[in-house]
Amino acid sequence: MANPEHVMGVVGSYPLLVALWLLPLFGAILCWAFGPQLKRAAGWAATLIAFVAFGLTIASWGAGTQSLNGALGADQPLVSWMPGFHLGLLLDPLSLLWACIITGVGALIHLYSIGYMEGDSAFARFFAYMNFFLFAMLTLVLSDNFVGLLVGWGLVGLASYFLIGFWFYKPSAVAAARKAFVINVAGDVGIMFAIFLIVQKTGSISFGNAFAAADTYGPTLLLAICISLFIGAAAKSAQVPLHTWLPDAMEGPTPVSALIHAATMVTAGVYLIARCAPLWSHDGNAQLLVGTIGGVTALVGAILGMVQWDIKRILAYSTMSQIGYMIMGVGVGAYEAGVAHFFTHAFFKAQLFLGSGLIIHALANEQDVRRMGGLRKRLPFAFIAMLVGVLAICGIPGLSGSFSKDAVIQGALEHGHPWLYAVGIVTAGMTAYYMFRMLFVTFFGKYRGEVDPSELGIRHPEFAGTATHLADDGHEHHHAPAWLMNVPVAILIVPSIFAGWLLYGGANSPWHRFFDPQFGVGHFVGVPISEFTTTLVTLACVVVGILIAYLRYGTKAAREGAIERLRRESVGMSPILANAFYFDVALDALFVKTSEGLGRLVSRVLDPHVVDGAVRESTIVTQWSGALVRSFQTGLVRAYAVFLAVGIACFAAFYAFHGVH
Amino acid sequence: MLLALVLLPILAGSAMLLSRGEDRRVYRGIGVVVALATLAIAIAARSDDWSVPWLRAPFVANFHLGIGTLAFWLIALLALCTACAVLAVDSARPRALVGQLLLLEGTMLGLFISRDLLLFAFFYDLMLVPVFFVLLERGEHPRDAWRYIIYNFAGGLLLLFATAAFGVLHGTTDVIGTAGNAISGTWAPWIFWGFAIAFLVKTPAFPLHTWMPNTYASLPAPVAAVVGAVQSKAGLYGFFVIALALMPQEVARYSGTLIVLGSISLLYGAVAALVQTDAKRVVAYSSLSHLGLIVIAIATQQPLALAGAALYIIAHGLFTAALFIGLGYVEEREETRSLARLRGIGAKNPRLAGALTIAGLAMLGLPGLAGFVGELVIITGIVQSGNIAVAVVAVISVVLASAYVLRLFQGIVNGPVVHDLPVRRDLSWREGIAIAPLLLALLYLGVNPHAVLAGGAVAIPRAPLSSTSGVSTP
Amino acid sequence: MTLPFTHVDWAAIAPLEVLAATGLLVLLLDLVLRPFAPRALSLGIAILGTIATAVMIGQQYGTNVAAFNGGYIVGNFSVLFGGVVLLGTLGALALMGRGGGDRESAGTIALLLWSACGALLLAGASTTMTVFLGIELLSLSLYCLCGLADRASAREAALKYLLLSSTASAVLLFGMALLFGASGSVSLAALATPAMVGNPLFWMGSGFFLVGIAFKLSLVPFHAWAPDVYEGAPLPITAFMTVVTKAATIAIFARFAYAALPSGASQMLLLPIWIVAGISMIVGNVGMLAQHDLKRLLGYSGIAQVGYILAALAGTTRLGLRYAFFYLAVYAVMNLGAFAVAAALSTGDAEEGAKLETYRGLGARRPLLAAAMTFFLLALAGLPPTAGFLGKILILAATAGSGYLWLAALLLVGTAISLYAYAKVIMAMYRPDHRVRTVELGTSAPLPWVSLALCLVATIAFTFYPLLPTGLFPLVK
Amino acid sequence: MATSFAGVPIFYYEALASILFFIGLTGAIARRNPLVMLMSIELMFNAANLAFIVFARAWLNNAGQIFAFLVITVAAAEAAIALAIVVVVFRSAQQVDVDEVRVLHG
Repeated sequence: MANPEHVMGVVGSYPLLVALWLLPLFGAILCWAFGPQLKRAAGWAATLIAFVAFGLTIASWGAGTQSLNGALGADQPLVSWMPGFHLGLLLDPLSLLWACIITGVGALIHLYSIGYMEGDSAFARFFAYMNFFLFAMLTLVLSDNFVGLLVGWGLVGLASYFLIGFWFYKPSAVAAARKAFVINVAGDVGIMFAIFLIVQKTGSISFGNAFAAADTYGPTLLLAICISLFIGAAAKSAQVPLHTWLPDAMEGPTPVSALIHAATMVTAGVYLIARCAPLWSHDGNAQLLVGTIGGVTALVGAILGMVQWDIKRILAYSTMSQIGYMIMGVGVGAYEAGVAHFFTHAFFKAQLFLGSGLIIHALANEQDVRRMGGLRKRLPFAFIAMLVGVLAICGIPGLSGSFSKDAVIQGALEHGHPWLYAVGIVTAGMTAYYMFRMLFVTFFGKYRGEVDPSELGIRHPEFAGTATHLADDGHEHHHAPAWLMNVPVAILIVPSIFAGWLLYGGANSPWHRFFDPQFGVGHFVGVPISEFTTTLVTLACVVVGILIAYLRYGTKAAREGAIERLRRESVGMSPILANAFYFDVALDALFVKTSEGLGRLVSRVLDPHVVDGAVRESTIVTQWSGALVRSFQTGLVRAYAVFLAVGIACFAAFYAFHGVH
Repeated sequence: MLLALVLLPILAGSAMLLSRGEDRRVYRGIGVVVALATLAIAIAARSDDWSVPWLRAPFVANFHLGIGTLAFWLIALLALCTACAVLAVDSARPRALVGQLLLLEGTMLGLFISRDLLLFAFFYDLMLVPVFFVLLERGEHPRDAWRYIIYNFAGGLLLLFATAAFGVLHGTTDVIGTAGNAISGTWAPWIFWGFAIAFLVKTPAFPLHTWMPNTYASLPAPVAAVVGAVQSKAGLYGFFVIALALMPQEVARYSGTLIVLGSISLLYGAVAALVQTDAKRVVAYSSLSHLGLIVIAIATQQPLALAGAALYIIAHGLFTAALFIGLGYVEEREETRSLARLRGIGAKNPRLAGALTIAGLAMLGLPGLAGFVGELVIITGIVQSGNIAVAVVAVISVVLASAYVLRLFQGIVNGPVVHDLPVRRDLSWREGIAIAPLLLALLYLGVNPHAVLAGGAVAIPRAPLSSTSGVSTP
Repeated sequence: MTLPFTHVDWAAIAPLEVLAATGLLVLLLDLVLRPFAPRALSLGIAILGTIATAVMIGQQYGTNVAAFNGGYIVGNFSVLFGGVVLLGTLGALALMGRGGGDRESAGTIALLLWSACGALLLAGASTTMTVFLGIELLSLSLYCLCGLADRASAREAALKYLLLSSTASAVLLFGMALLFGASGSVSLAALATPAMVGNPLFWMGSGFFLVGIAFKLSLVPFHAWAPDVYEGAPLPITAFMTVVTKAATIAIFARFAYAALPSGASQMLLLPIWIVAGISMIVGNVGMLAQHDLKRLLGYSGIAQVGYILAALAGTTRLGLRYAFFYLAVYAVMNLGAFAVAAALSTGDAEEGAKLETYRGLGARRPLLAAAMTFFLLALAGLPPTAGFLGKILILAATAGSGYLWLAALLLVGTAISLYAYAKVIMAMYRPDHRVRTVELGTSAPLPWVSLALCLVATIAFTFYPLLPTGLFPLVK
Repeated sequence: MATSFAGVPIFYYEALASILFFIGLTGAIARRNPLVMLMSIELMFNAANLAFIVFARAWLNNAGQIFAFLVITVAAAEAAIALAIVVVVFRSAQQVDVDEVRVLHG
C-alpha cells in the first residue's frame, strides 16, 4: 500500500459515466418493486432506460478516448472499500467498446423482448432481471479494479442464473441455472485467487497498480495469476472444459440467450484477458495455454455444433466455438483482433438468436430443427435475418465476420502459433457446414411439424426443447405486433453486414487507430503468409463446408428424403458425440458425485457415528456407570459394611505402609 | 447506562416470563421496543466504563463493563437480530418465547460488554440457560436440549478452569480490552486450550460441532436466528478479545492446529450441507463451514484476515438470522422443512422467495453483499500470511457453498407449484419488516464495508508477538 | 471439689447451652401444654431459640477463646461453621412447617436441636475427646430422627444408619485411641510435631480417624449408607443431614488437616482423602442418574458436592479453606432451597415433593416452584447467576493453584455429569410431552416458601457479594 | 513414655486392643442379627477403651481414662437407642434379620 498509485485513466468527475452505470440498476429496482403496478409499462421503461444508457455511452465517447500524460480514458473514483483499497470506474477504449455493445445491443434486445415475452406472467420480473444484467455487466467492464470487476463478474453470473431459470417451474431450467451458476462461481473463485496473489504482491486491487508491477511478479507468480484469471475467463466464456453449462443455458428465454449467452456476458472472458493484456504480454506460457484452449474450444464447439438438433443448442455451440476464436486471439496477443471478433460476433450472433426466437415464437416454442423445415416461405423475414447472420458468421467476404475472423486467424500466425492458425481455418470450414446445415434443415424442404416425432428419431420429445405443455402460463397465445420483434432484428442486420469494415485498411483502419493507444502497436514475427492468402484459404474451407452441407441437406433429393435421413442420423449418432465428448459425465463424476459422496459420508457416517459417536459413547458409558453404581447399592446392610471394611483395609494398608516407612 | 443495558432485557424478559396472557401483539411490541432500546443505549453508552469490585482473592475480579469496538458491532447485530426475531415470533404461546429471547439478548449483551474474564465466563454459561429452556419446551426432541447443554456446559467448564488458572497466575481477570502476553510458561498451553476448546465448542468447529445441527434444526426459527447469528459468535469474540489479545504467542504456537481444525470445518461443513434434506440443517452445516474460515483467519493473526473476520462475523450473523427467519416463514406456511417436499414457493409467495434469495446469495458470498467482502478479505489475509494451501481449501468451499445454497434455495423456491396444497398468504407487513433490516444491512455492508472495518473492529488491542511484557492498557 | 472450669469456658459454649435449653423447653412445653399447644408453637420456639443461638454465635465473631483446656476453641472458624450448622438447622425447622403427614412431634424438634448442639460442638472441637462427644451427640440424635416417621423405609433407614455409623464411630474412636497413644495427649495440636512423622501409631491412628471422617462425609467407598438413609428419613431430617452433618464434619476435617498434622507429612497423609474425594465427585454424580427419589438424588449429589469442597482443601492452603467454607455455605443454601421446594410440594401424607414423579410437567402446574427448583438444581450444577458458579471457580482456582490438576480435572468431569443428571429433573418439569401424572397438589404451608425465598436470594447474593471469610486462623491454641 | 505396664510390654496391650477391634469389626460385618452386630460394635468401642487406658498409663496422662469413661457413657446411650430402633423394626417386620431389611436400595 506504500506503492504510488498508478491510475489508468484521467482522474476526474464524470457524472455521465456514473449515471450510465447506475441507471440500469434503478430500472431493475423499479421493475422489480413496482412490477405489478407497471405491468406492460415495465418493459417499455426498461427498454427506455437501456436506450438512454446507450445514449450516455455515446455521450461519454470523448471522455473514454481522451488521453493525458499517458493516462487513457476516464477514471471516476467512487468509494474507499477498505483502508488502502479504493473502488472506481474506468472508461477507456476497451470498456467503451464493451459498454456500447452492452447498452446498444442490449437496448435492441430489450425492445425485442417486449414482443417475445408478451403475456408472460412474470413480464416485469423479466425486465427487472434484464436491466439488472445490464447494470452487472457495466459494473464488470467499467470497474477500474479487480474487486469491482469481480463484483460485476459475480453479479452477471447471478443475472444469468435468474434468467436461465426464469421459467423456474421447469425442472430442466432450474438444473441448468444451477449448473451455470456453480461453474461460474468456480470461475469467480479463480479471479478471487488472482486477486489474493496480486494483493499479496502489490498491496493494491487497482488495475493500474497491478499492471504497473507486471514485470516485478516473476515468472511463477505471473503464471499463477494468469492461470487463476483464466479459470475465471474460461468459466464465464465457456471454454473447455468448463463449457458444459452454456448449451444447457439455452433453457432461458431466447432474448436472454441472445444478450447474455451470445453477445455480452459470455465474452467477459475476452474482456478480462484484453483488460489484463499487460500481464499476458509478459508471460509467453500463459499466452500459449490460453491460445491453445481457445483453439481447442473453437474446434470442440464446432464439432459438437455439427450434430445438434436443437436450434438454440446449435447456436450455443457456435457461440462457444466463436468465443474460442476470440480467446485464441486475445490469448496469443492479438488483442485487437480478438476484441474485433467480439464486436462483430455480438451483432451477428444476437441476430441469429433473435431470428431463431422469431421461429420459436412462431412455432409455439418448438426448438427442434427436425420438426421444422420449409419455413422459408412461412417466415420470410426470419429467413433473411438468419441468412445474413449465417453468412456473416461463416466469414463470407464483405460481411462483418470475415474481417474479424481472418484477423484472429492471421493474428495467431503472426504471434507464432501455426497450429492455432490451422485450427482456426479448419474450424471456419466446420462453422460453415453446421450453420448451413441448420439453414437447410430449418428453412428448406417440407414442414415436418406434423410428423410423428418417433419417425424423426426423436426419442424423448419432451426433452428436445421447451416442450409446449410445460409453458403453462400460455404466453404464446398472445401476440404482440410483429414490428416489435422484427425491428430490432432488422436494425441488427446493418452492423452484421458492415461492422467489419471498421477493420478495413490494415494498420490505419479506424479500429486500429481506436485501439492502438490501448494495446500499443503490435510487433509481429515476420510471416510468409499474407493476410490476403489467409482470407483465400479460409474462404476455400468455408466453401467446402457449405458444399458438404448442401450435398447432405440441401439438394433436392436430400430435401425429399429428409425425414428418413434425419431419423437415421439421430438414431445412428455416435455416443461420443451424443454425449458431447462426455465432458458433462466427467465433470459430474469428478466434482459433483465426489462432493455428494463425501457429503453423504460425512453426514451419514462420520458425523453421527464417529465424531458424535465418541460423545454418545461417553454418554452411554456414563449411564451405564450410573446403573453400575446403582447395582452396588443393593440395600443390604452387610454389603455396605463390606464396602466399609474394604475401605478400612485400603486405608489401613496405606497408612501402615507409610507409618512403617 | 451499561448496567441498564444488561439489566433492561433481562428484567423485561423475566417479567414477561412471570406475567400472564398470550397476546402476541403486546409481547412482540414490548420485545421490539426493548431490543431497539438496548441498541440506543449501546450507542449512547459507547464510551462508558463502569466498574465495581467483585473478588479480591484469589485474584482481582471486577464487575467491569465497557463496550469494545468489535463488541459494539456485535451488540448492534444482537439488538437487530433480537428485534427481528421477536417481530417474527408467531407462536400461539409468544410470552415465553419473547421472554426467553430477551433473556438471551440480555445475557449475550452482558458477555459482549464484559471487561472481566470472570464476568465473561459468567455470561458465557448464563446464556445457555434461555436456549436450553426453549429447546426443552419447544424443541423437537429432548435429546437436542441435552446435547446443547452438555456440550456447551462442558465448554463452559473448561473456560471456567482457564479463567481460574489465568486469574491465579496473572493476579487479575480484569483484562478484556487490554493486550499483552499475559501468561507464559508451562501453564500457558493449558490455559490457552481451556479457552480455545470452550470457544471452539461454541463456534462450533470440527470435531466439537455435533450439537449444532440438532440445536439449530430443533429451535423455533426466531431463536435459531439469534443463536445461529449471535450466540455462535461468542466463541469467536472470545478468540479476539482473549486469545488474540492476551495470549498471542500461544495462538501463534498452536496456529497450525487451529488452521487444520478450521480447514476441516470448512470442507466438512460444506460437503455435509450439500446432502442435507432438512433446510435448517443446510444452514447449520454451512455455519460450520463459514465459521471455520473465521477460525483460520484468527489463527493466522494476519491483520487483513482479522479485519475480514470481524466483518464476516457481522455478515454471517446477518444472513444466518435472515435465513433462519425466512425458513421459519416457510415452515409456518408449508409445515415441513424437508427439501424433498418443499417446492414452488417462488410462484406462491414471491416476496418470501425474494427475501430468501437475498439471504441465500449473501450466504454463498455473492459479490456486492457483505458475506463476499468478508470472505474475500479473509482469504486475502490468509494468502498474505503465506498459507496458500489453506486459501485453496477456502475457495473450494466457496464453490461448494454456491452448490448447497442453490440446492437449498432452488428446492424451496423453484419447481412447479403443488396445486393440491392450499395457497398460503405471502409475507405480511410484519413478517417483511422482521426480515428486511437484516437484508438491507447485508446490502449496505456489502457496498460499504468500511463502516465496520474503519469503525475499528480491527483496532482490537493486540500485543506484538515478540513482546513478553505484561498487560498494557490501550 | 470445685469444677476446674471458669466462667470463660461456660461463656464460650453459651450458645450451645441456649440451643440445648431450647430443646428442653420445647419438650417441657409440649408435656405441659400438649392438649392446647399447636405444633406451630414448638416450632416457633425452636426457631426463635435457634436464631438466638445464631445471634450469640455471631457475637463471638472476632474473638479467640480456648475453653475447656483447649477442648473447644471459639474463633471465626467455629463461628462461621457454627453459622452454617445453624443455617441448616433453621432450614430443617422451616421444612418441618410443611403441610401434610409425617408431622414431627415436639420430641423430634428437641432431638433436632440437640443434634445441632453436637454439630456446633464439632465446629469448635479441638481435642479428640470433644470431637468424639460432638460426633456422638450429633449421630445418636440422628439415629432417632431418621426412624421417627411411621414408615418402614424410615425404620430401615434408622437401622442402617445406626449399624453402619456406629461401626464407623468405633473405627474413629479406635483411631483416636491410637493418636492418643502416639502423642500422649487428646489435643489435636499436639499431633503437629515433627516427631510424629516417623510414628507408626500416628499414621495408623490418622488412618482410622480419617476413615471415620470419610464415613461421616459419605465419601466413596464409605458412602453406601447415605442414599438409603437420605431416602428413608423424613424430608427435614434429610435436609438437616445433608447440610449440618457435612458442615460439622468438614469443620473437624479442616481442623485436623490444617492444625493437627506435622507439616512434613500432611500431603502424603491426606492423599487418600483427596483420592476418595475425587472418586466421590464421579460416583456421586453418576449415581444421580436414573433416580426416582429427590432425596436420594440429592443424597448422591451431596456425595459429589463434598468432594468439591474437599478439592478446595487439597494442598491445605489458607486460601483453600476460605473457598471451601464459601462453597460449603453456598451448598447449604442451594441444597436447602431444593429441599424447600420439595417441602412446598409435600402437602399430602406421602411426601410428594420427594418423588421425582411429582415433578413431571410441574412447569405448567406450578411455574414458580418449578422455576425455583430449576434454579437450585442449576446452582448445584454450578451455572450462573448462582453462587454455585462462583464457588466452582474459586475451588478450581484453589485446586489448580495448589497443583492438584487431576483433582481439578475430575471436578470438571464430575460437574459435566452432574448437569446431565440435574437436567433430567429439569426436563421432566418442562417437557410438554411428558404425561402429567395426576399427583394431587394441595396448597403449601408458608414456612417452606419463606425458606425457599431466602435461599434463592442468598444464592444470588453470594454471587455478587461473595462472603469470603477472613481470620479463620489459628485453628488451635 | 513408659514401655511396659504391670510387667507386660505396652505393645502386647496394643496388640490385644487391635485384635479385639478386628474381631468386633468382623462381627459387625459378618453377622445378620442386629443385636449381635451391636455387640460387636461394643467390642470395638471397648478395644478403643483398652487402648486409651493403656496409653493413659503409658503417658501418665489421665485424659485417656477420662476418655474411656466418656466412651462407656456414650456406648450406653447408643445401646439404648439401638435397642429401641431394633425393637421398632422388629415390631413392624416381625423379624430382625438385617438381610431382610432392604426396601431402600439403588
